[in-house]
Amino acid sequence: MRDIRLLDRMFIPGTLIGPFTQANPGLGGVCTFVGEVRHDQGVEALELSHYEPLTLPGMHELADRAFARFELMGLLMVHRIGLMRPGEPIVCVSAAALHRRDAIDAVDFCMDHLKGAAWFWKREKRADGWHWIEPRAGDHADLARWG
Amino acid sequence: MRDIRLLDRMFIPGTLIGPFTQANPGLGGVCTFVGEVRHDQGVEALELSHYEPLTLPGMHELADRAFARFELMGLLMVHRIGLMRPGEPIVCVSAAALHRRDAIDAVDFCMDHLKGAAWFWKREKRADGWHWIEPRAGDHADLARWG
Amino acid sequence: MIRLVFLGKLADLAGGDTLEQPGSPLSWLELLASLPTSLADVIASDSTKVAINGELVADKAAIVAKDGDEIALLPPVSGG
Amino acid sequence: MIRLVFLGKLADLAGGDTLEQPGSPLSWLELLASLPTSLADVIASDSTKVAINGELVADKAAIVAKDGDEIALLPPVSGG
Repeated sequence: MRDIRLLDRMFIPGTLIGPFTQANPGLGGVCTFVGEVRHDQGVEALELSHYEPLTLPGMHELADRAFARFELMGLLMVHRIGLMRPGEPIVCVSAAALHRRDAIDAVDFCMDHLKGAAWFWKREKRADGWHWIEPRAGDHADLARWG
Repeated sequence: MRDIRLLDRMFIPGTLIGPFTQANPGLGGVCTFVGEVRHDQGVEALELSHYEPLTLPGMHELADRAFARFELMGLLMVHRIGLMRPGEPIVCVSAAALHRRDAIDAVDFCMDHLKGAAWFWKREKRADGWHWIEPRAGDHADLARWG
Repeated sequence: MIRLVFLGKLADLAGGDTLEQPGSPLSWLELLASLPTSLADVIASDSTKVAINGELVADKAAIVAKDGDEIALLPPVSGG
Repeated sequence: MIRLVFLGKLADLAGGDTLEQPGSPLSWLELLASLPTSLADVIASDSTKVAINGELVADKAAIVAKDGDEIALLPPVSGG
Protein backbone atom coordinates (compact mmCIF):
# COMPACT_ATOMS: atom_id res chain seq x y z
CA MET A 1 0.00 0.00 0.00
CA ARG A 2 1.63 3.18 -1.23
CA ASP A 3 0.22 6.64 -0.58
CA ILE A 4 2.28 9.62 -1.78
CA ARG A 5 0.81 13.12 -1.64
CA LEU A 6 1.61 16.80 -1.83
CA LEU A 7 -0.90 18.85 0.15
CA ASP A 8 -1.46 22.58 -0.06
CA ARG A 9 -3.57 22.75 3.12
CA MET A 10 -3.22 21.95 6.80
CA PHE A 11 -3.55 18.23 7.55
CA ILE A 12 -3.96 16.15 10.70
CA PRO A 13 -1.43 13.28 10.65
CA GLY A 14 -3.61 11.03 12.85
CA THR A 15 -6.34 11.01 10.23
CA LEU A 16 -3.85 9.56 7.71
CA ILE A 17 -2.02 7.10 9.94
CA GLY A 18 -5.06 5.22 11.24
CA PRO A 19 -6.36 4.30 7.77
CA PHE A 20 -2.80 3.59 6.58
CA THR A 21 -2.26 1.08 9.40
CA GLN A 22 -5.64 -0.53 8.68
CA ALA A 23 -4.69 -0.82 5.01
CA ASN A 24 -1.72 -3.07 5.86
CA PRO A 25 -3.23 -6.02 7.75
CA GLY A 26 -0.74 -8.52 9.17
CA LEU A 27 1.99 -5.96 9.75
CA GLY A 28 4.48 -6.41 12.59
CA GLY A 29 5.22 -2.75 13.12
CA VAL A 30 4.55 0.76 11.91
CA CYS A 31 7.00 3.61 12.28
CA THR A 32 5.81 7.16 11.71
CA PHE A 33 7.59 10.48 11.69
CA VAL A 34 5.72 13.77 11.75
CA GLY A 35 7.65 17.01 11.29
CA GLU A 36 6.15 20.30 12.38
CA VAL A 37 7.06 23.92 11.79
CA ARG A 38 9.15 24.82 14.82
CA HIS A 39 8.40 27.85 16.96
CA ASP A 40 11.76 29.42 16.15
CA GLN A 41 12.36 32.82 17.67
CA GLY A 42 10.82 35.50 15.48
CA VAL A 43 9.51 33.21 12.76
CA GLU A 44 5.93 34.10 11.87
CA ALA A 45 5.39 31.78 8.93
CA LEU A 46 7.13 29.34 6.62
CA GLU A 47 6.55 28.99 2.90
CA LEU A 48 7.50 25.90 0.97
CA SER A 49 7.69 26.19 -2.79
CA HIS A 50 8.34 23.34 -5.20
CA TYR A 51 8.65 22.58 -8.91
CA GLU A 52 5.70 20.36 -9.60
CA PRO A 53 7.07 18.46 -12.62
CA LEU A 54 9.93 17.20 -10.43
CA THR A 55 8.54 17.09 -6.91
CA LEU A 56 5.86 14.41 -7.00
CA PRO A 57 7.76 12.13 -9.44
CA GLY A 58 10.79 12.58 -7.16
CA MET A 59 8.76 11.43 -4.15
CA HIS A 60 7.58 8.39 -6.11
CA GLU A 61 11.17 7.54 -7.06
CA LEU A 62 12.14 7.85 -3.42
CA ALA A 63 9.31 5.47 -2.51
CA ASP A 64 10.58 3.03 -5.20
CA ARG A 65 14.03 3.12 -3.63
CA ALA A 66 12.62 2.58 -0.14
CA PHE A 67 10.59 -0.43 -1.33
CA ALA A 68 13.69 -1.82 -3.09
CA ARG A 69 15.94 -1.31 -0.08
CA PHE A 70 13.70 -2.38 2.81
CA GLU A 71 11.13 -5.14 3.29
CA LEU A 72 8.04 -2.96 3.41
CA MET A 73 4.34 -3.68 3.33
CA GLY A 74 3.29 -0.08 2.96
CA LEU A 75 4.64 3.45 2.76
CA LEU A 76 2.84 6.74 3.35
CA MET A 77 4.65 9.94 2.39
CA VAL A 78 2.82 13.24 2.68
CA HIS A 79 4.46 16.65 2.29
CA ARG A 80 3.00 20.10 2.69
CA ILE A 81 3.60 22.92 0.25
CA GLY A 82 2.52 26.55 0.55
CA LEU A 83 2.23 28.75 3.60
CA MET A 84 2.44 27.26 7.09
CA ARG A 85 2.34 28.60 10.64
CA PRO A 86 4.50 27.37 13.56
CA GLY A 87 3.03 24.15 14.98
CA GLU A 88 1.54 22.97 11.69
CA PRO A 89 2.69 19.61 10.31
CA ILE A 90 5.03 19.83 7.29
CA VAL A 91 5.70 16.18 6.60
CA CYS A 92 4.43 12.77 7.59
CA VAL A 93 6.18 9.52 6.64
CA SER A 94 4.87 6.19 7.83
CA ALA A 95 6.24 2.74 6.99
CA ALA A 96 4.58 -0.60 7.73
CA ALA A 97 6.62 -3.81 7.76
CA LEU A 98 6.78 -7.27 9.24
CA HIS A 99 9.87 -6.30 11.25
CA ARG A 100 10.61 -3.11 13.13
CA ARG A 101 14.08 -2.50 11.68
CA ASP A 102 12.70 -2.18 8.16
CA ALA A 103 9.92 0.16 9.29
CA ILE A 104 12.22 2.42 11.33
CA ASP A 105 15.04 2.50 8.76
CA ALA A 106 12.65 3.22 5.88
CA VAL A 107 11.26 6.26 7.71
CA ASP A 108 14.79 7.44 8.52
CA PHE A 109 15.85 6.95 4.87
CA CYS A 110 12.82 8.76 3.43
CA MET A 111 13.12 11.67 5.86
CA ASP A 112 16.83 12.19 5.10
CA HIS A 113 16.08 12.24 1.39
CA LEU A 114 13.02 14.44 1.67
CA LYS A 115 15.02 16.95 3.72
CA GLY A 116 18.23 16.84 1.74
CA ALA A 117 17.35 15.90 -1.82
CA ALA A 118 13.68 16.61 -2.57
CA TRP A 119 12.70 19.60 -4.71
CA PHE A 120 11.52 21.96 -2.02
CA TRP A 121 12.63 25.48 -1.24
CA LYS A 122 11.82 27.09 2.07
CA ARG A 123 11.63 30.63 3.20
CA GLU A 124 10.58 32.04 6.51
CA LYS A 125 8.85 35.25 7.40
CA ARG A 126 10.31 37.38 10.15
CA ALA A 127 9.46 40.90 11.27
CA ASP A 128 11.77 42.28 8.55
CA GLY A 129 10.35 40.16 5.75
CA TRP A 130 10.99 36.86 3.99
CA HIS A 131 14.30 34.98 4.16
CA TRP A 132 15.30 31.96 2.07
CA ILE A 133 16.64 29.03 4.04
CA GLU A 134 19.97 27.69 2.82
CA PRO A 135 20.79 23.98 2.77
CA ARG A 136 22.47 22.74 5.94
CA ALA A 137 25.69 20.76 6.07
CA GLY A 138 23.90 18.31 8.37
CA ASP A 139 21.48 17.40 5.59
CA HIS A 140 24.33 16.26 3.36
CA ALA A 141 25.88 14.28 6.21
CA ASP A 142 22.51 12.60 6.82
CA LEU A 143 22.24 11.64 3.15
CA ALA A 144 25.78 10.29 3.05
CA ARG A 145 24.78 7.67 5.65
CA TRP A 146 22.82 5.81 2.95
CA GLY A 147 25.75 5.41 0.53
CA MET B 1 6.78 15.07 29.19
CA ARG B 2 7.33 11.44 30.14
CA ASP B 3 4.62 8.81 30.04
CA ILE B 4 5.64 5.22 30.85
CA ARG B 5 2.98 2.56 31.24
CA LEU B 6 2.35 -1.15 31.41
CA LEU B 7 -1.15 -2.02 30.21
CA ASP B 8 -3.00 -5.28 30.73
CA ARG B 9 -5.73 -4.48 28.19
CA MET B 10 -6.02 -3.69 24.49
CA PHE B 11 -5.10 -0.10 23.66
CA ILE B 12 -5.45 2.14 20.62
CA PRO B 13 -2.11 3.85 19.90
CA GLY B 14 -3.76 6.82 18.19
CA THR B 15 -5.54 7.75 21.40
CA LEU B 16 -2.15 8.04 23.16
CA ILE B 17 -0.13 9.73 20.42
CA GLY B 18 -2.46 12.67 19.81
CA PRO B 19 -2.44 13.85 23.44
CA PHE B 20 1.31 13.12 23.70
CA THR B 21 2.03 15.37 20.71
CA GLN B 22 -0.21 18.09 22.15
CA ALA B 23 1.65 17.82 25.46
CA ASN B 24 4.95 18.84 23.79
CA PRO B 25 4.25 22.22 22.20
CA GLY B 26 7.06 23.65 20.10
CA LEU B 27 8.40 20.30 18.99
CA GLY B 28 10.08 19.92 15.60
CA GLY B 29 9.26 16.27 15.08
CA VAL B 30 7.65 13.22 16.61
CA CYS B 31 8.66 9.69 15.79
CA THR B 32 6.40 6.83 16.80
CA PHE B 33 6.75 3.09 16.56
CA VAL B 34 3.83 0.75 17.12
CA GLY B 35 4.45 -3.00 17.23
CA GLU B 36 1.60 -5.43 16.72
CA VAL B 37 1.21 -9.15 17.25
CA ARG B 38 2.01 -10.63 13.82
CA HIS B 39 -0.32 -13.05 12.11
CA ASP B 40 2.30 -15.80 12.15
CA GLN B 41 1.18 -19.10 10.70
CA GLY B 42 -0.66 -21.13 13.32
CA VAL B 43 -0.31 -18.63 16.17
CA GLU B 44 -3.63 -18.14 17.95
CA ALA B 45 -2.53 -15.95 20.82
CA LEU B 46 0.50 -14.44 22.51
CA GLU B 47 1.03 -14.07 26.23
CA LEU B 48 3.51 -11.66 27.71
CA SER B 49 4.48 -12.17 31.32
CA HIS B 50 6.72 -9.90 33.34
CA TYR B 51 8.16 -9.46 36.84
CA GLU B 52 6.55 -6.34 38.13
CA PRO B 53 9.23 -5.23 40.62
CA LEU B 54 11.74 -5.07 37.73
CA THR B 55 9.68 -4.27 34.64
CA LEU B 56 8.32 -0.81 35.26
CA PRO B 57 11.47 0.48 37.05
CA GLY B 58 13.44 -0.96 34.11
CA MET B 59 11.34 1.00 31.65
CA HIS B 60 11.88 4.17 33.68
CA GLU B 61 15.65 3.55 33.69
CA LEU B 62 15.50 3.07 29.93
CA ALA B 63 13.65 6.39 29.62
CA ASP B 64 16.34 8.03 31.79
CA ARG B 65 19.02 6.73 29.43
CA ALA B 66 17.11 7.94 26.38
CA PHE B 67 16.72 11.43 27.88
CA ALA B 68 20.44 11.46 28.75
CA ARG B 69 21.52 10.28 25.31
CA PHE B 70 19.22 12.27 23.01
CA GLU B 71 17.85 15.81 23.04
CA LEU B 72 14.25 14.96 23.79
CA MET B 73 11.23 17.01 24.74
CA GLY B 74 9.01 14.04 25.53
CA LEU B 75 8.94 10.26 25.58
CA LEU B 76 5.94 7.93 25.61
CA MET B 77 6.60 4.23 26.24
CA VAL B 78 3.66 1.87 26.57
CA HIS B 79 3.95 -1.91 26.72
CA ARG B 80 1.25 -4.53 26.88
CA ILE B 81 1.32 -7.49 29.22
CA GLY B 82 -1.09 -10.42 29.37
CA LEU B 83 -2.93 -12.21 26.59
CA MET B 84 -3.02 -10.73 23.07
CA ARG B 85 -4.47 -11.78 19.73
CA PRO B 86 -2.80 -11.28 16.33
CA GLY B 87 -3.26 -7.71 15.15
CA GLU B 88 -3.34 -6.20 18.64
CA PRO B 89 -0.72 -3.59 19.53
CA ILE B 90 2.02 -4.81 21.90
CA VAL B 91 4.17 -1.74 22.21
CA CYS B 92 4.08 1.94 21.39
CA VAL B 93 7.09 4.25 21.73
CA SER B 94 6.88 7.88 20.74
CA ALA B 95 9.61 10.53 21.04
CA ALA B 96 9.20 14.28 20.58
CA ALA B 97 12.21 16.48 19.88
CA LEU B 98 13.31 19.70 18.24
CA HIS B 99 15.20 17.74 15.58
CA ARG B 100 14.21 14.60 13.73
CA ARG B 101 17.44 12.65 14.30
CA ASP B 102 16.94 12.70 18.08
CA ALA B 103 13.30 11.63 17.78
CA ILE B 104 14.01 8.77 15.36
CA ASP B 105 17.12 7.52 17.15
CA ALA B 106 15.42 7.62 20.56
CA VAL B 107 12.59 5.41 19.28
CA ASP B 108 15.10 3.03 17.69
CA PHE B 109 17.12 2.92 20.95
CA CYS B 110 14.09 2.32 23.17
CA MET B 111 12.68 -0.38 20.89
CA ASP B 112 15.98 -2.29 20.74
CA HIS B 113 16.22 -2.23 24.53
CA LEU B 114 12.57 -3.11 25.12
CA LYS B 115 12.92 -6.08 22.77
CA GLY B 116 16.32 -7.26 23.89
CA ALA B 117 16.75 -6.25 27.51
CA ALA B 118 13.39 -5.58 29.19
CA TRP B 119 11.92 -8.05 31.65
CA PHE B 120 9.31 -9.67 29.44
CA TRP B 121 8.79 -13.32 28.60
CA LYS B 122 6.66 -14.36 25.68
CA ARG B 123 4.88 -17.51 24.79
CA GLU B 124 2.60 -18.24 21.90
CA LYS B 125 -0.36 -20.51 21.62
CA ARG B 126 -0.54 -22.92 18.71
CA ALA B 127 -2.88 -25.79 17.99
CA ASP B 128 -0.68 -28.06 20.14
CA GLY B 129 -0.49 -25.71 23.11
CA TRP B 130 1.76 -22.99 24.51
CA HIS B 131 5.40 -22.48 23.43
CA TRP B 132 7.93 -20.17 25.07
CA ILE B 133 9.75 -17.86 22.68
CA GLU B 134 13.53 -17.93 23.00
CA PRO B 135 15.68 -14.81 22.66
CA ARG B 136 16.86 -14.18 19.11
CA ALA B 137 20.46 -13.52 18.09
CA GLY B 138 19.21 -10.46 16.19
CA ASP B 139 18.07 -8.84 19.42
CA HIS B 140 21.59 -8.94 20.83
CA ALA B 141 23.03 -7.58 17.58
CA ASP B 142 20.49 -4.73 17.72
CA LEU B 143 21.50 -3.90 21.30
CA ALA B 144 25.19 -3.98 20.45
CA ARG B 145 24.66 -1.06 18.06
CA TRP B 146 24.26 1.28 21.04
CA GLY B 147 27.62 0.42 22.64
CA MET C 1 9.34 -18.22 54.93
CA ILE C 2 11.13 -17.42 51.65
CA ARG C 3 9.18 -16.95 48.45
CA LEU C 4 10.61 -18.16 45.13
CA VAL C 5 9.16 -16.65 41.95
CA PHE C 6 9.74 -18.50 38.65
CA LEU C 7 9.51 -16.41 35.51
CA GLY C 8 8.98 -17.47 31.89
CA LYS C 9 9.62 -21.10 31.14
CA LEU C 10 11.08 -21.67 34.61
CA ALA C 11 7.48 -21.68 35.84
CA ASP C 12 6.82 -24.72 33.61
CA LEU C 13 9.89 -26.51 34.94
CA ALA C 14 8.95 -25.67 38.53
CA GLY C 15 5.32 -26.66 38.04
CA GLY C 16 4.10 -23.25 39.18
CA ASP C 17 4.80 -19.53 39.37
CA THR C 18 5.81 -19.47 43.02
CA LEU C 19 7.12 -21.73 45.75
CA GLU C 20 7.29 -21.05 49.49
CA GLN C 21 10.48 -22.29 51.19
CA PRO C 22 10.22 -22.78 54.96
CA GLY C 23 13.92 -22.75 55.95
CA SER C 24 15.72 -19.50 56.64
CA PRO C 25 18.39 -18.22 56.27
CA LEU C 26 18.91 -20.02 52.93
CA SER C 27 22.16 -19.92 50.96
CA TRP C 28 22.29 -20.24 47.19
CA LEU C 29 23.59 -23.82 47.40
CA GLU C 30 20.90 -24.76 49.91
CA LEU C 31 18.31 -23.27 47.62
CA LEU C 32 19.58 -25.28 44.62
CA ALA C 33 19.71 -28.44 46.75
CA SER C 34 16.07 -27.99 47.72
CA LEU C 35 14.89 -28.08 44.09
CA PRO C 36 14.60 -30.94 41.58
CA THR C 37 17.92 -31.41 39.75
CA SER C 38 16.49 -30.55 36.31
CA LEU C 39 15.25 -27.21 37.65
CA ALA C 40 18.36 -26.56 39.79
CA ASP C 41 20.64 -27.09 36.78
CA VAL C 42 18.86 -24.44 34.73
CA ILE C 43 18.75 -22.00 37.63
CA ALA C 44 22.45 -22.52 38.35
CA SER C 45 23.42 -21.70 34.74
CA ASP C 46 24.73 -18.25 33.84
CA SER C 47 21.67 -17.52 31.72
CA THR C 48 19.40 -17.39 34.80
CA LYS C 49 19.51 -14.06 36.59
CA VAL C 50 18.33 -13.51 40.17
CA ALA C 51 16.60 -10.66 41.96
CA ILE C 52 16.03 -10.39 45.70
CA ASN C 53 13.10 -8.21 46.73
CA GLY C 54 13.04 -6.60 43.31
CA GLU C 55 16.78 -5.86 43.14
CA LEU C 56 18.97 -7.66 40.64
CA VAL C 57 21.84 -9.56 42.20
CA ALA C 58 25.31 -9.31 40.65
CA ASP C 59 26.67 -12.54 42.15
CA LYS C 60 23.87 -14.99 42.78
CA ALA C 61 26.20 -17.59 44.36
CA ALA C 62 26.78 -15.17 47.24
CA ILE C 63 23.16 -14.64 48.23
CA VAL C 64 21.72 -15.62 51.59
CA ALA C 65 17.95 -15.26 51.77
CA LYS C 66 16.23 -14.54 55.05
CA ASP C 67 12.69 -14.78 56.28
CA GLY C 68 10.25 -12.70 54.21
CA ASP C 69 12.55 -12.37 51.18
CA GLU C 70 11.30 -12.83 47.63
CA ILE C 71 13.78 -14.46 45.25
CA ALA C 72 12.90 -14.10 41.57
CA LEU C 73 14.51 -16.49 39.07
CA LEU C 74 14.74 -14.86 35.64
CA PRO C 75 15.50 -16.80 32.46
CA PRO C 76 16.68 -14.94 29.32
CA VAL C 77 14.05 -12.45 28.19
CA SER C 78 12.44 -13.19 24.84
CA GLY C 79 12.78 -10.59 22.17
CA GLY C 80 10.17 -9.67 19.80
CA MET D 1 8.70 31.15 -27.13
CA ILE D 2 10.76 29.56 -24.33
CA ARG D 3 9.62 29.70 -20.74
CA LEU D 4 12.14 30.11 -17.91
CA VAL D 5 11.04 29.10 -14.42
CA PHE D 6 13.02 30.43 -11.45
CA LEU D 7 12.77 28.42 -8.26
CA GLY D 8 13.56 29.42 -4.68
CA LYS D 9 15.69 32.50 -4.26
CA LEU D 10 16.39 32.67 -8.00
CA ALA D 11 12.87 34.09 -8.33
CA ASP D 12 13.96 37.03 -6.15
CA LEU D 13 17.09 37.61 -8.25
CA ALA D 14 15.04 37.36 -11.46
CA GLY D 15 12.31 39.63 -10.16
CA GLY D 16 9.65 36.99 -10.82
CA ASP D 17 8.84 33.29 -11.00
CA THR D 18 8.85 33.03 -14.78
CA LEU D 19 10.24 34.77 -17.85
CA GLU D 20 9.23 34.27 -21.48
CA GLN D 21 12.15 34.33 -23.95
CA PRO D 22 11.24 35.07 -27.56
CA GLY D 23 14.31 33.68 -29.37
CA SER D 24 14.49 30.00 -30.36
CA PRO D 25 16.50 27.81 -30.57
CA LEU D 26 18.40 29.10 -27.55
CA SER D 27 21.76 27.69 -26.43
CA TRP D 28 22.90 27.74 -22.79
CA LEU D 29 25.37 30.57 -23.48
CA GLU D 30 22.71 32.57 -25.32
CA LEU D 31 20.37 32.06 -22.39
CA LEU D 32 23.00 33.29 -19.89
CA ALA D 33 23.80 36.27 -22.12
CA SER D 34 20.12 37.27 -22.17
CA LEU D 35 19.98 37.62 -18.38
CA PRO D 36 21.39 40.23 -15.99
CA THR D 37 24.97 39.31 -15.03
CA SER D 38 24.19 38.92 -11.32
CA LEU D 39 21.49 36.35 -12.18
CA ALA D 40 23.52 34.69 -14.97
CA ASP D 41 26.49 34.16 -12.62
CA VAL D 42 24.36 32.28 -10.07
CA ILE D 43 22.66 30.22 -12.77
CA ALA D 44 25.99 29.34 -14.37
CA SER D 45 27.40 28.03 -11.08
CA ASP D 46 27.48 24.28 -10.36
CA SER D 47 24.98 24.67 -7.56
CA THR D 48 22.15 25.56 -9.96
CA LYS D 49 20.57 22.52 -11.60
CA VAL D 50 18.45 22.65 -14.76
CA ALA D 51 15.40 20.75 -15.94
CA ILE D 52 13.89 20.93 -19.42
CA ASN D 53 10.21 20.07 -19.62
CA GLY D 54 10.34 18.43 -16.22
CA GLU D 55 13.43 16.31 -16.92
CA LEU D 56 16.68 17.01 -15.09
CA VAL D 57 19.61 17.77 -17.39
CA ALA D 58 23.00 16.14 -16.70
CA ASP D 59 25.08 18.70 -18.64
CA LYS D 60 23.36 22.06 -18.69
CA ALA D 61 26.06 23.67 -20.87
CA ALA D 62 24.97 21.35 -23.71
CA ILE D 63 21.29 22.29 -23.77
CA VAL D 64 19.57 23.90 -26.73
CA ALA D 65 16.02 24.99 -25.98
CA LYS D 66 13.43 25.14 -28.73
CA ASP D 67 10.07 26.79 -29.08
CA GLY D 68 7.60 25.66 -26.41
CA ASP D 69 10.23 24.33 -23.98
CA GLU D 70 10.13 25.05 -20.27
CA ILE D 71 13.54 25.52 -18.63
CA ALA D 72 13.49 25.31 -14.84
CA LEU D 73 16.41 26.78 -12.91
CA LEU D 74 16.82 25.02 -9.58
CA PRO D 75 19.01 26.37 -6.76
CA PRO D 76 20.11 24.04 -3.92
CA VAL D 77 17.09 22.69 -2.08
CA SER D 78 16.74 23.79 1.53
CA GLY D 79 16.72 21.11 4.16
CA GLY D 80 14.76 21.29 7.20
